[in-house]
Amino acid sequence: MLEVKGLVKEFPSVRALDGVDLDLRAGEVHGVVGENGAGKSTLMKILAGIYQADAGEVLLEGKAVRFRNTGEAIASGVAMIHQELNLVDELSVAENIFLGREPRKGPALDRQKMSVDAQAFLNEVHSPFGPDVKVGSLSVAGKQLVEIAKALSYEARILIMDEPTAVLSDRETSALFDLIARLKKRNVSILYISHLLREMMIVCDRVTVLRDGRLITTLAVEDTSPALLANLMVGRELEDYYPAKPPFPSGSPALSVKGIAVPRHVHELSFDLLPGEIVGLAGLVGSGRTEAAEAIVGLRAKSAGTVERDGMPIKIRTARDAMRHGIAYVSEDRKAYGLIMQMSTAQNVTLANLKAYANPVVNGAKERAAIKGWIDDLGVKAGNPNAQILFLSGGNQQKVSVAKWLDTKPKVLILDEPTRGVDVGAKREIYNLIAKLAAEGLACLVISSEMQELIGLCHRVLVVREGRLMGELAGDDMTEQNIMALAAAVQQEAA
Amino acid sequence: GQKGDPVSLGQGQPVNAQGKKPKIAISIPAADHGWTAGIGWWAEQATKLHPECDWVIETAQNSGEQINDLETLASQGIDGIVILATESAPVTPAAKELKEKGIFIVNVDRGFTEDIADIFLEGDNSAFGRKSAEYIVQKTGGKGKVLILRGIPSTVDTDRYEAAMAVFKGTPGIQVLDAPAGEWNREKALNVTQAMLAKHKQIDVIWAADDDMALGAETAIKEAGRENQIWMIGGGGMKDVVKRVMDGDKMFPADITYPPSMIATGIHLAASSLRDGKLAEIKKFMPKRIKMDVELITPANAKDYYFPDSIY
Amino acid sequence: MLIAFIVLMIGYAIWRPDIVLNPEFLPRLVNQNAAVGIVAIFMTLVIIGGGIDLSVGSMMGLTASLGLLALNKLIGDGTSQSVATLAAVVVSVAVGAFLGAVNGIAITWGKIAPFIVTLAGMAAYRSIATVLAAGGEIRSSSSEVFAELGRGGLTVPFLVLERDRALIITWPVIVFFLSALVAGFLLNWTRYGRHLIAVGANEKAAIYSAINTSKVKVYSYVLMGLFAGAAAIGLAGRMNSVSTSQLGLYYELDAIAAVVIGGTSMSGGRGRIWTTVIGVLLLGLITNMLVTSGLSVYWQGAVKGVIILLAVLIQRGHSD
Amino acid sequence: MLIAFIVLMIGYAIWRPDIVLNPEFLPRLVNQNAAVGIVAIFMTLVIIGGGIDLSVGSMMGLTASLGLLALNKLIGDGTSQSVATLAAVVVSVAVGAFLGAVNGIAITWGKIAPFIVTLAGMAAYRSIATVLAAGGEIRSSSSEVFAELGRGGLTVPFLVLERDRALIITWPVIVFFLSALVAGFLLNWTRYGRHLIAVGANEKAAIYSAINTSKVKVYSYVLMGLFAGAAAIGLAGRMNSVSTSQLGLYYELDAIAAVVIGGTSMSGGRGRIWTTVIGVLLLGLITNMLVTSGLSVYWQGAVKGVIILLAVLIQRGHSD
Ligand SMILES: Nc1ncnc2c1ncn2[C@@H]1O[C@H](COP(=O)(O)OP(=O)(O)OP(=O)(O)O)[C@@H](O)[C@H]1O
Ligand SMILES: Nc1ncnc2c1ncn2[C@@H]1O[C@H](COP(=O)(O)OP(=O)(O)OP(=O)(O)O)[C@@H](O)[C@H]1O
Ligand SMILES: [Mg+2]
Ligand SMILES: [Mg+2]
Repeated sequence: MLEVKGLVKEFPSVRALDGVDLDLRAGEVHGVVGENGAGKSTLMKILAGIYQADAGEVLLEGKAVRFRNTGEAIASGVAMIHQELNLVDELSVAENIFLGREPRKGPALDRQKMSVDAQAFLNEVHSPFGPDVKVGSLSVAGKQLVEIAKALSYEARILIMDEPTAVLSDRETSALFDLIARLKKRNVSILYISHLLREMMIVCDRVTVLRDGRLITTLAVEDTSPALLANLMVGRELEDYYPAKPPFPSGSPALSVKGIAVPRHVHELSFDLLPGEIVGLAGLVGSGRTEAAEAIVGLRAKSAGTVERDGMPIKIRTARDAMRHGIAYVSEDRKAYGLIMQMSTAQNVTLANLKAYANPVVNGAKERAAIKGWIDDLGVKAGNPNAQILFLSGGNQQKVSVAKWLDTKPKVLILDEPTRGVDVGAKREIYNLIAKLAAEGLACLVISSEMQELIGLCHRVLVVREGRLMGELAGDDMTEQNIMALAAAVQQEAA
Repeated sequence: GQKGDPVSLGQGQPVNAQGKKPKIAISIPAADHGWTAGIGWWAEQATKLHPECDWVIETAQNSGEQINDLETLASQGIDGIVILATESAPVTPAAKELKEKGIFIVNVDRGFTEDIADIFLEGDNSAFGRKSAEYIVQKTGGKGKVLILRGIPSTVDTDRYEAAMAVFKGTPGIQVLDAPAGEWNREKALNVTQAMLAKHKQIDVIWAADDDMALGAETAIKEAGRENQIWMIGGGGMKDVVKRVMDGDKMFPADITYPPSMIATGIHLAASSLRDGKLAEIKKFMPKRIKMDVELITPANAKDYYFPDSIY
Repeated sequence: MLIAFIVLMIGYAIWRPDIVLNPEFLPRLVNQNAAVGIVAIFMTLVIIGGGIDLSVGSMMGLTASLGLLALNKLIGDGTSQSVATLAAVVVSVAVGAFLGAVNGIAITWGKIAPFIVTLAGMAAYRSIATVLAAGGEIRSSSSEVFAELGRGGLTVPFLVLERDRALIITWPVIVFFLSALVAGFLLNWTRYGRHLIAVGANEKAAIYSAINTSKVKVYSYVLMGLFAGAAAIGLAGRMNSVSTSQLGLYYELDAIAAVVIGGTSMSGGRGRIWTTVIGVLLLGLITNMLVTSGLSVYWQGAVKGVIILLAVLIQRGHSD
Repeated sequence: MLIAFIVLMIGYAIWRPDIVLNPEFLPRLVNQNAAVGIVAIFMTLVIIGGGIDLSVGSMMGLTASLGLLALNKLIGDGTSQSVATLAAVVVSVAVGAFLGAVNGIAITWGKIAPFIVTLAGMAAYRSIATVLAAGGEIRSSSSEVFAELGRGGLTVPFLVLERDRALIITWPVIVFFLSALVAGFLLNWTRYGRHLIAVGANEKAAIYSAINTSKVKVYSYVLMGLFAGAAAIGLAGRMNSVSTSQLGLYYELDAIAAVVIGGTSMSGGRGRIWTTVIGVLLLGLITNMLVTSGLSVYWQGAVKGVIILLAVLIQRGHSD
């Protein structure tokens, strides 16, 4: 179907691809894994006509092809779901799906047809929203569903999925897997990238492992396991995935949230965070976890409720107030809120805590030292830390947005999807860091749609549904079934 | 000005048996340089002399805005209007429509392209250029290097420039070095003159299309330390320049009248024609066309043209 | 800006019913602002596409000059006034479209910032116009037909005004409304509109969606130039002449001001046509009020500034 | 733009060595463009912060007018010229900073688009200035000391020019360079600079990063006003008078043009100070070339447009 031979791609700072081979069979789901910055997205972007390879060739059904732009790729039946959302916020969902191919009646748009057709694709991805809402009003997760629907709408023979599930919770994910199964039946070939190795086992027929832009191997799923893949990616033995949980803390809460509410999103949410405690916040996408967090740190107006630090009621109107009280929030949407893409990697790391390095004059040496520290601790692959962070791979960007807040040395840390798009090795580094900081007394709230992560990392998990606290799970009760049951309001025959 | 506010001065209150208090509009170019500012100032002064009429003064950035003003002013019911056109031809059709509405029109300085004004106080930009040029020829004995400072491309500028050039061309001994634009602006004229002084080792005279630019040039010349080699003639009768002439300043031996006070004359004519409702009779002897002489100001007659409290 | 406009209008009507309630008032207001309105409407498209056109005012001076030269030449050769007038319109519009294309190509193909390209155009086009008339004005030699371009139009039946004149909806006004319809249709009901928004909002996404972004941009400048040419020849008709140094002067600024006051963001990707139309009329209304207010001209700028801010605030008070 | 500037400079020097190789040439060029240069430098900061200031030209007219009125008042009351001159400077600078704060607060606290706020300011400030002198001139009654603000400065030792005058680096030039240093330092070496870039690049992300975006923006407008006040009083000194209708007229446009030609993007978040300085000098050089070229004034605009585009292209040819 599709064959890649000795593909090479150079960027100013790095050689992203260094002679990669890959072959994709008809109707196959072919997984691609690798560390952040291994070259996965670059490879896919070449196949989709966004980048041109410096060397090597791509054969489509035996014929050599060289797409000069996405148009040509699409014309040859290759469509891509981008890791970084590429949608027009100002346009509706339907308009985004059909952008560039809008159905027409005479000279005018056929809005009717556009909505109807769009709805069909939205149904395929079990979208909760309709075709006529503005994309700008959707959450990251919602936008991701639109990206998928858009790629579907090209009805391509080869569909590239670059970390489609990174921003989805299990429910949307399983819907996506059903979809993939249906596509296979239609004999569509799929290139599937993900850092959630368990997914690979479920959806893929074969998996290709990249490391530092080189092909390591391609295996049939039967012959592999998450652990094996992880080791191949990193190139060494990874000992157990989650760190030992710090001793269960006691004492008075570092943060108490009392009945906060955000219109339409959060209702009467209350909980405590003890120093040294790691608490998970689980829920489906759209359950209002982000809104709750944003309300706590003053990024969203709350209609009710109070926040206490070390038992003292505090007023938080802006993120600055929160920071003054030692509360930090890592946004789930690194592109829109987390990072400043025009700035360099280095400048992003110190942006929130700049006072420490520039008061008012920048202390270059001190700043560089801190930046180097974080880049090493989190293993950020940044060829040149003074280059625009835009050019970092997705996962490496994510690491920076975490580092940026850890650098403020908070007492209370709220992480919203902290390991979204981060590779296994780096995830461990982040987990270890969180555990270490917790052991030193940091109170930590982790919002995640990856239940394994919550179970492996947290002392206890709070589950929210439609902005309401449905329950709390700790110890052995922390199971995917229990969390799902609370989050999705299904009858608890399991328990 | 404030006088014009028809509400504060209850419009149409009878001032005499003949009828109502006449309402007269004044449409002039916006004060975007010294001379036009002078126009505005003299207009204000003149309206103050004639409380027997209601006055509305409006200024326009360009001819498009001015024809809009004319329409709008007419729409509120006026008996007469004094117009100093930003540009002649473009304003003519709009003025014609006022005429058709039966509004009494006094046209000052720049004439319409059709004979529609009841009174035309004609300024003569060609004479401005010609007379100042002739003065240069006469004072230099017909030989010397002349630098020209133009305004902004427009009929006024072109008329003055071409009339002057005609004279210089007719005088073999006169060499026109350059004719850059000072844009009626003192700072621009200063910069341009500095460039010219660097380019030309010898300049005898500077012909400036108005006094503002002449003053800008003066600063440049003084900074270059060449005040003993160059003299100038501008025009417009700006008080600072007239004063210099009066004091026998070597750099300003003479000036050309083109006083913005001409608007006041127009306003006076309009008021006296309309105030007693005797327009018909007055028209019998009032000339349709009055040509304002453009005169040479010399130390001898300078005091007659010096208005210390004018802003221009 | 609709609410702000209405509020201002009502206030004005209460203050000066004699002026505002006159059936001629609104038509005149629209007529006076038709040319800048046409420019503002297509400026809206250019800005939505992430561009800007500073050259349009000078461009108008040039297109109208060439149109008028063509008119005079033809009449000189004994062509009928109507044909010559038609020719003048065609020339002005065609030259406008051409110059628009020049701008658009320099921006897309030459990869130079729109601001710089059109800044250069602003200087160049005006200069060429003044060259054509040696710094003066060009007078039309067709005082009847050509002048009708500015004055003439469609007569409103059965409505007789003082001095029993009929109320005329002038050609510029008609073109103004047509422009609004055309631009509104393009923006909201065609592929082109979607693509323009996409290009202005997120060019990368547009490219990934296989949209020919250059084409989309160039068209927006061509439309701008084309209709600017129409507006320009209308103005020339109204004045039955062209002052090369003044026709269209600062129209780009007035237009951009109207667009922004209409709520369209300078950063592209978002904007509406009808709010621009209101923006134009609002600014026109403010000017009109100031002229009839009899307020000292020196104070008018200050008052204008304040009213603009008030209008925006009034608007906000209601729009959200 | 450095390469483009140098290329143009060399070309000019070859063409007119008599003018360019004169030791006075460069100092004069800089002096003539010092005021607009100062404005352009702080306009760069405002634009990097995602804003724009259209009011600065009018603001200059107003600050200089008030400065001069203060001067004359004090001298009238028998204060010494030096003290009065100092007072004039202080007034102009203070008023500038104040008006800048007004702009900034209306934008941040009033939540009105910078374009609209400063457009209103443009109308209002100029108008108030003209009220002060009926649109005319305010003449300084200190012909010695005050005029030195424009002419005077530091003398370059051992260098004697024709007609044995000394070469003087004027105060405006000194302030121009100081501005470049201050702005460059702020932008590249302070927390404020980082925050300004962050705000301009992605305000939402800046807010999420606990940056006080309003404060950052207001400061940029205050700096703009403050230095505009300084530039304005320098100009007033150079003319030893203020033409209320002319001082600073269109400086905002010249400044923005220089900023953009210097390669700073209008969309904010990116920009450099030194390229703006070059942009200013480049435009000044072009004007100077045109004036000395002896080319008909009608043609100068066309040539200017072409040279600007060429300069940008030359630059691109080398910068990537
Ligand atoms: N446009 C670009 N310019 C410069 N360098 C780039 C660019 N795009 C990618 N790179 C570099 O190429 C390398 C591979 O990037 P790529 O995005 O392919 O990694 P990835 O495998 O997709 O990582 P992730 O799992 O985090 O998405 C990285 O080091 C990245 O910094
Ligand atoms: N910026 C926004 N503007 C408008 N609506 C939003 C925005 N962000 C999220 N929403 C909506 O609010 C609801 C909550 O979305 P959100 O994704 O933040 O919840 P969540 O529980 O945090 O899910 P996630 O797993 O993505 O964190 C969703 O319906 C989403 O569409
Ligand atoms: Mg990737
Ligand atoms: Mg969320």
